[in-house]
Amino acid sequence: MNEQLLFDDKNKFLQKLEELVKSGVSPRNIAVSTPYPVHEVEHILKTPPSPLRFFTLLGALFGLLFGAWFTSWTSINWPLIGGGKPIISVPAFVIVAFELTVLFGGVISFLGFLFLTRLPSVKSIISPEEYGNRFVIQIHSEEKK
Amino acid sequence: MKRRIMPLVLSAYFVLFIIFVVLLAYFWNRDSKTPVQPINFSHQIHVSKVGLQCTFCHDKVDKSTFAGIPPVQKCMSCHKNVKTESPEIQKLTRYWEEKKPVPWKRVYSFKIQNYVYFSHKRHIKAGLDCSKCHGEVKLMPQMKRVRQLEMGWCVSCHKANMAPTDCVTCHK
Amino acid sequence: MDRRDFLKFLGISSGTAMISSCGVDKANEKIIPYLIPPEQDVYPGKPVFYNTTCTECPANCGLSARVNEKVYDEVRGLFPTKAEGVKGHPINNGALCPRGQASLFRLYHPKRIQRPMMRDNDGNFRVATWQEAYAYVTTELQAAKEEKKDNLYFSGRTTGTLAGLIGRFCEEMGIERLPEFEIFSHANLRKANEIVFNQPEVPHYHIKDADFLLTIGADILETFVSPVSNAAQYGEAVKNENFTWYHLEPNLSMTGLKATTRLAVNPHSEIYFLAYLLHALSRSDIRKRRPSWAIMNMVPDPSAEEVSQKTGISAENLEHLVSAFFIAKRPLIITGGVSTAQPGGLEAALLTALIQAAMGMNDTVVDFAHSQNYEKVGSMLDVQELLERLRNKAVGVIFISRSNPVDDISANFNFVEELKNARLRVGMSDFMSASMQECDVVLPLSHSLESWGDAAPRKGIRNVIQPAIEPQYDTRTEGDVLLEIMRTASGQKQGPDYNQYLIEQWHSLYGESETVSLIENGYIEEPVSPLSIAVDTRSVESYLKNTDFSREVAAQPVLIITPSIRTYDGRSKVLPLLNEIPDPLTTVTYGEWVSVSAVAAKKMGLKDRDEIQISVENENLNYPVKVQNVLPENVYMVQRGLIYAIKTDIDSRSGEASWYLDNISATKTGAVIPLPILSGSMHEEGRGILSSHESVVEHSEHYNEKLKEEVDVEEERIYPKHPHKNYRWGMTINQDSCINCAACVAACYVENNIPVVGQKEQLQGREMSWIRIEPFVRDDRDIEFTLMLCQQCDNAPCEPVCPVYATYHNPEGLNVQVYNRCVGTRYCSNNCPYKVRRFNWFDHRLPKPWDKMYNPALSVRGRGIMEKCTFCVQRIRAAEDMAKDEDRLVRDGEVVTACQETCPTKAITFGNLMDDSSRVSQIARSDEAYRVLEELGTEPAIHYLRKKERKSEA
Amino acid sequence: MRSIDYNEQLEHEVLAALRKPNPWYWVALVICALLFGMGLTLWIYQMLKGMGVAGLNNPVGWGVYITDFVFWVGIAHSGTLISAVLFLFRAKFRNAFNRSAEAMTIFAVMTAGLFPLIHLGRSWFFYWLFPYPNQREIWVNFKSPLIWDVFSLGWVGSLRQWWHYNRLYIFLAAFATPLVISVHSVVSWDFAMSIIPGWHTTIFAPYFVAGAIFSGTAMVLTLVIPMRKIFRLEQYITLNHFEKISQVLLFTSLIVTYSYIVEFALAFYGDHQFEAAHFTYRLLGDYQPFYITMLICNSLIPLTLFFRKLRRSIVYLFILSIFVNIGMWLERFVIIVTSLAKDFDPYSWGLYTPTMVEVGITVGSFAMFFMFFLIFAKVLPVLSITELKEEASE
Repeated sequence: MNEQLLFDDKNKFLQKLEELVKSGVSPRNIAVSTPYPVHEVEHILKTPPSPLRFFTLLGALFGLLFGAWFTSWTSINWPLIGGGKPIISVPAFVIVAFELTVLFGGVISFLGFLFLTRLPSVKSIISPEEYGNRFVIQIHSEEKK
Repeated sequence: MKRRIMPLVLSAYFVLFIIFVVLLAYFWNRDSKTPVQPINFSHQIHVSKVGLQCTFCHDKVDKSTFAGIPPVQKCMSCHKNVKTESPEIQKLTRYWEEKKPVPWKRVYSFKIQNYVYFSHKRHIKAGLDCSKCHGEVKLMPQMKRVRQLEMGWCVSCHKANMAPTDCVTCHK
Repeated sequence: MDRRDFLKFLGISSGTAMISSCGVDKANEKIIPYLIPPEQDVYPGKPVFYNTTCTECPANCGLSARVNEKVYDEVRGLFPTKAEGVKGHPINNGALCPRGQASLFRLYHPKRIQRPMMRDNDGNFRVATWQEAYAYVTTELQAAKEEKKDNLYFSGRTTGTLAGLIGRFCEEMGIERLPEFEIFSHANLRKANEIVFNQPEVPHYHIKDADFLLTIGADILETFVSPVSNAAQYGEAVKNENFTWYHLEPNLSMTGLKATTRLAVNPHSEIYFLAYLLHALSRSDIRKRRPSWAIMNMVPDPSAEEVSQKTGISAENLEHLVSAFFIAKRPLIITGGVSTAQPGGLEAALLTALIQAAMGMNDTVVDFAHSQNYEKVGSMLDVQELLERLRNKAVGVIFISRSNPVDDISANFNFVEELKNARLRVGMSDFMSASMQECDVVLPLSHSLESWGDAAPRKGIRNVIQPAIEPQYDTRTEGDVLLEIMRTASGQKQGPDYNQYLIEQWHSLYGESETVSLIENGYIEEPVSPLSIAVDTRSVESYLKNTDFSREVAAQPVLIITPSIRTYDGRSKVLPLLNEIPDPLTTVTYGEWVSVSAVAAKKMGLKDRDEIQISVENENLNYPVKVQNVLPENVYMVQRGLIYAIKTDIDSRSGEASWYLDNISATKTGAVIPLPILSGSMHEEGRGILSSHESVVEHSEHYNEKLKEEVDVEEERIYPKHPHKNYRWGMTINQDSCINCAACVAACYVENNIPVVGQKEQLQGREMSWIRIEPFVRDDRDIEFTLMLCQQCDNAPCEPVCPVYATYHNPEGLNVQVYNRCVGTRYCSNNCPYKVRRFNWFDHRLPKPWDKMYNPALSVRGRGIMEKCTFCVQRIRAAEDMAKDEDRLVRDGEVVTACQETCPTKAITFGNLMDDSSRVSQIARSDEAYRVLEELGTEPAIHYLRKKERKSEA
Repeated sequence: MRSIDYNEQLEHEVLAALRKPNPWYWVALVICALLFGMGLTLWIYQMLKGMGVAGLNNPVGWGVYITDFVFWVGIAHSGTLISAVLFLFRAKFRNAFNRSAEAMTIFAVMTAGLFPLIHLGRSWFFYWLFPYPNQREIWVNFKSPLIWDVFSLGWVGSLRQWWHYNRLYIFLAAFATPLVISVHSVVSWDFAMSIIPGWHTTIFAPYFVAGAIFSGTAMVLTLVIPMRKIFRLEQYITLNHFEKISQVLLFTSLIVTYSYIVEFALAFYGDHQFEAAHFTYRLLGDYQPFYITMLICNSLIPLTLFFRKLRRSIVYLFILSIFVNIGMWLERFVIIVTSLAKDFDPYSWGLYTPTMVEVGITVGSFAMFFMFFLIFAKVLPVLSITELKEEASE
């Protein structure tokens, strides 16, 4: 059985949610949609921390390494002396590496976010469920394999 | 209606951009690989049939930065009596009699000619064969360009043969 | 007859024959072959050199034209692309002055007269054929004769075969040959020498043999008689440790600033000093021959006090000078230029001659045997006589050849008006000058680089003039013109042309073999009969009888019209390059100006570019001001040739044109006139650029220590020194022998295809010169110059900031600029502490036909590209190419940069700093060596040699 | 407690801004478009004729264009900071400005990005500045600060994805702060890395970052105040918000003033004749008027914000923000031009006066910025609705 509960008031919504969780409905089967982010929900449903940060970390690491390698490689590829500095002059390259760290960190976390939330999903565009400014709780029945 | 402003602007922008790129691609480097020469001179005949050496006509190739084009007199030295009946040779003799140099069309040239200084001499002295750059000329009835003479191509060869890759080697 | 036939005629098939083999012009879509192959094995990348003669001024230096082969307008041809000096030439020994360097701009000048022209009835020029021109002139000559009018031949200074031919021409045609016209006729000098020695000549001064030099007014390093020769000798002389040079002048010249001691004298007061000196010498026992008592009695004997009061030279300076003169072994005194072109000029020259005689200089350093061939040159007296005859309508046909009297003769003689009284005016010139505009028939002459001929710059030297390019237009040599006219007159069809005439002359003079060497070397030295020079006491006495020395010192302030190192007497003003290059002393480029002393400027509240009005009697002249430090307060200076409007008088005794306007008054008008002054500040402000600066002294010593112990150097660095392969190219500039003549600047422009941008751009501060001369005032009593060009720093600040590697440091220590990679961020220029990088703000191609001059060995930069001194990388590459053929390294002295090659005093040395035996590295290690802005740690490859301390009295 | 009707009303009014077409809006848009077009034409003219049409010359190789560049980058980063930093500090009032600030960021970056191209002598080869694989096998010089710029601008563009979702927002905000600081540091190194007196100094990075926030905040005010009026958003952008912003303005102004003092202190305390000579010149030399005006705009006028009354006066803030914008533009101009005009070798000293071309292109760049902003105002909600709801709910 599928159940859908609509609330106009945030607190009522939160109370109900807590009850549900206490009553043993596994958070996995509860879907909520709110007009704006309600951080309490996370505590109630004890959703595990988003894996997004790992994307960020990976991106950052990749950016760092790529920056270090790319700058050095291109410089060695055709060594040209400038201003008496060595071909691989670390201080300058550190800056580029840092910039790439941030760049890839940012971009990849965004991609990761799209990946995790399955955005942009065609469905959500074609038939957007419209709840306006209301708080919704959906409870899915246990489907068993 | 207002919501359409952005899409309209953007699409218009992209259409223009694409047109621009297409035009660019179309007009980019249109110089033909095989220019039509004032006289239909055949390297094939002169090299393969007659068996002349490249240096017989291009005699400065190992002395000068430029291989050099033979003076009309050199052509005439043979063609005064060789194949005089052929219309092409008659063209040549006309140039000779009118004391006009033959306006040969250039086949090989650098994209940014003004800035590249290539020396035939050095490459010949380094033991390079003409065909390395100019292809199998002896098989060409009509001279055609086989290389685009792009910097990357020069450089790859220079690197392979430990030739200098210092910029002033070619750019002055 | 073209060059090859000419040489065949002489039986020369080798040597300097010019036709080169086929080559390919890169910038052309077609490949134009030759019709006929050359017999000569010359090919692209290997230019030919022809030794000929520079005709830009009367000095006639040996000029070696570099001819490159290229296709121009679809025609394969050979084009002179650079002028160098003839190596080992007795006059200029491989050097040239800026005017000589720029002479190619005359050869290719768009305003060259391209075909004969005659006035039609309504007074406009129309193109004519040579034949009708000849016919017309001959009939006119005849008609004039019948009218009992005299036909006159009025030319500039002419020497060698042509002089003889003109003589013959005038004889046969019954034409009177007037004394030759030069505005710098040295009339007083020659007159004085005539009186004293019976030698109406300008002697040849052996400056290099002198150990004490005293010059009075003579700007020997700029324009005086044979400047390059003087400069070259000076370069020799300064090598001598105890060479001392006093220079006395009423104005301020670069020559004066080079002297060991420069003493400013009041205008017209030189004679007091000279008289004093003469007596001092004759009293002492060091003089060789005492002048006759009679003479000495007639020369006033002023006291030291009187002299220093009149001249403004302090007593002790006078003392020093005289004593220095006394201890000198081979003293030399030269009076000329501004000091002879004054009311007392003749006396000054005379006293000088007496001093020379007294010191026995005529046997050693003052050489009349090799005098400068001025005997046929007249003076303004002759011009006056000519004017008289014109006024009396006594002149029929007048030939005006190779001179520009209309501009040169000061306006108050109104030459232009009088000239109209002649029946016919025939002009001969290569250029449409003001004088040619006044003529009825204009016969275009070939430029000296287009024609055969010869010249005798001074006795004992014969220069060849030989073509480096076929005549570009329908022009003739003057010799051919004269021969043709004679032929037309005598009605004969055939006859020898000038070339054959020349050959006969040479063969008769030198014989076949000598003639060949004349053409190949560009000159021969003929033996001259030694002269025994003695004072002609009688003529001196008779002259002195009716002279009074009590001449008043000029009523100040005075305006002095000096010659210009850039335009000589104005004849080189038409060459754009010489306008583009700043006048070294003022750094003014385009336009006219008056130099006003800093003191006077302060009093009048004048700044640079303010307009002042200079009033003489009823004349008013308005010009912008250039404030000039060190210049005496009451002296104003303008340059002849820039300003023709000024009316000056002449010396009625000798006919010397005066360079002075006495008793002028100057007032500020309040207007400001845009005048391109390139120097941002004349004050060095203790920045360690001048050699005299303490920090420099200290730095240079510091630097030498570093060189001695390379270890310390390593310790001082963050990064290790980067390696060089085989070469590290470097340069030394000897500031002691550098005379700031700007020849290097001109040479650099021509060699490196540097754009000439014009006045508008220069007003914007966008000059393009790769090498420049920076004048800096030193505690207001002296001006020091320094040469600034790309320092090719080892740690170049310009390199790391380029985002695209368009500039980088190559293994040979060159700071390379890759033009086609440059995107034009201009960051490198911002970051260059020497500000020697130049940005192409626009496309500045030389207009046709000047672009024939482009050096094919390197590129012509387009807009948006940064450029700078490359140490003439094209020359370096050529030398390395040659060395590679012989499988060896480049030898020391094989690479010669353009600036180095043309330097008259050999102040510049170039070579490989890695090779300890090379001259450059030895000089760089000397104790005088220092590097500009050393403390920035840029490690420049250019080492300056500190200038020896010199005293100067403002 | 507030309820849905509040939310609906809010949605209605905010979105209203998107619906109503106002004739004045169109006039403004057209004018901007025309000026923008003029700017473009001038740029093309400059490319065809040569850099010479600008007033630049031999000592002064950089002028108005680079000034504009730094100016716009500054604004861009301040926009980012406002949305990012304030988020990290959970500063609620930020929401009001968020959208404008972010839009500003993007448009400013677009404008700024143009100037490095405009000032190139050979703009058509701009792509050589990017490290793309090419047949020449020549890469870019990573030692050059200009290349660092290329990258830093790279990411600012990628920031635009932020304003989609809160969860991600916190991550990116965490990045954004150091990022923005470093970006502007990098821009400042364009100068600090050189050896020219007046540029070669270690304080530039913080100095420029502060300057960026300062000018950016000012620009926010310049934009938001009229917007608030036009779209009648008084209810959502309250005086408290403005007061807070003006406090930021005051604070950064003090920092900037401090750096002005430090510059001189360094020059005269450190025994370096070139540095000392330069700062004497900056204060007393040919460009004195600019420098004085700059001091007045950036250091004196903002001091008035110590008065609460003025902090809460919309009109005053608007005028002040204009002054600050001018002042900050002049600051960059003075730093760039005076340093170049008189450097080491007195012979090559020279002055620089901008030409009409430069002025025109600068005007064009402003026009472009405002044009995009106007379009934005019509096409997207000016305020972040979700964030306002969130804020309102607490």
